[in-house]
Amino acid sequence: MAAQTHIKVIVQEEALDPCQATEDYQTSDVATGKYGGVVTFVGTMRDFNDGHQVSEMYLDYYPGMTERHIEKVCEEAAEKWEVMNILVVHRHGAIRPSDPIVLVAVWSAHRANAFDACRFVINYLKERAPFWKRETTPQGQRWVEHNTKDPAAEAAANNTVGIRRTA
Amino acid sequence: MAAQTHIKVIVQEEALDPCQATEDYQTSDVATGKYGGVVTFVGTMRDFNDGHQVSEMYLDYYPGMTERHIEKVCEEAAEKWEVMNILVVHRHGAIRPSDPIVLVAVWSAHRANAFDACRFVINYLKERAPFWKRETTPQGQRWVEHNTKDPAAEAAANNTVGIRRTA
Amino acid sequence: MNIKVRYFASMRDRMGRAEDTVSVDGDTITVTDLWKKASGGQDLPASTLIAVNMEYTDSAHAVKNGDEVAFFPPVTGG
Amino acid sequence: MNIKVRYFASMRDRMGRAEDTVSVDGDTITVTDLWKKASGGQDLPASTLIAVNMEYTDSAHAVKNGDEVAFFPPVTGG
Repeated sequence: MAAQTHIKVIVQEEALDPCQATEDYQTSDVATGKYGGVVTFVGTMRDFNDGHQVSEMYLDYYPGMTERHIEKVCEEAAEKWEVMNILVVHRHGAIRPSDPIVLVAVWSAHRANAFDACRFVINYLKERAPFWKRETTPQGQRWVEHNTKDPAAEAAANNTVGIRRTA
Repeated sequence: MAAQTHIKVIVQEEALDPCQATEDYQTSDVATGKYGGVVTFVGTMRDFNDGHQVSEMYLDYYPGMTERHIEKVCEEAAEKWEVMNILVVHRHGAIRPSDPIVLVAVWSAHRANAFDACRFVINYLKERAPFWKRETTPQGQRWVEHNTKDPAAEAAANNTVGIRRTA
Repeated sequence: MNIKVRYFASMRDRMGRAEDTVSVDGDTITVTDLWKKASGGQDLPASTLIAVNMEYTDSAHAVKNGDEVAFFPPVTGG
Repeated sequence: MNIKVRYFASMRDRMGRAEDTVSVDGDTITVTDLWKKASGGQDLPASTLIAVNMEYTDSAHAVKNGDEVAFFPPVTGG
């Protein structure tokens, strides 16, 4: 399947207009009349987290590595489910409440595949993709901590993705 | 949950612009900064079905009944999964290949609920909603047949929806 | 009493019209008998679905004054 | 040989810089020893993640000339 799936991953600092991004990509890259549906997920910054007000978030990332790992996960999704196109656009840098942070769009002949692939990719992005959050709250700025007892195990898990790996 | 979920169902003959419809509804009806994500499904007319070319499709519906039954299914989804808003826009009348036919958009604080509710509603729309398709192929026009051995059982199933009913 | 009867999709083509207003003597009539009156004595085609006041029901349903009855083929979804 | 070392997020704040170029004698050096040189003899903080040439690896990894090594805290996702 992977060879037939077109994948595009963008990590950008500019504001994300999910509709425009989806339409532009669809017009230029998706075969007209061949797909039955497109499932999209748009993640938006909330104005609260863990019970406190968040006025701004800063997303750090590793240029090159972040895109490469997201692409690998899209390829993995395309091996599991027959889909035609996958588009991922993710913000980095300063983000304000109600800004769109991430768009995942999946085109497929059959909707079940599009739902499964979209959910697989966004779960990776939200849980394991190489991004680091710094929040600005009334108490000041803080890096969001995700404590790890075993960095070697976490590194291995991040490399293989494997959220639903069967092997 | 149903009381807290805002539901809007539109069946229209006019062309559907899924992006515009989603953005307009989001601007007017969805609480800013409170939802974490929106899952959308957009179904598009394909130019083939059962192996033959389809140049046009006509969708008949039952004004009043169709909307009412879709609303019931959205309410059922809102009882199963905590979601904030559900928007459904569905075309009727003459539809051409690559026209968007249906939009389902679900806003939620947690993405898993939005995925599940969106999928539940679109499965109903595609399988049980009161629409009837007439296709125009090189061989002429034909109503798409869905043969039923037991109309009473089908009627009961259509009333209860129950795709994943637990009782 | 008068009953509004509606036909959709291939059922409308078959009847050659979208709706009827059927005059009925008495307070109630079954869907089966209503169909007979509306169709000029035909049997209800197999696999026809029935809705009364926009809820699915069966052919034994007792129709009352002011009800709206619809006949249509199995739905195909959108 | 020269090794490019990069720091992200709280690790960049901790180091006070985004990257280093570390000069190393010999053909290879473990990530652990590279960190010691870059940090002025500190131990690698617990739960630090390591990538060499943008792939996750562990502190025993043998770094070679031209490799890019990155140190960062556990990812938080997007």
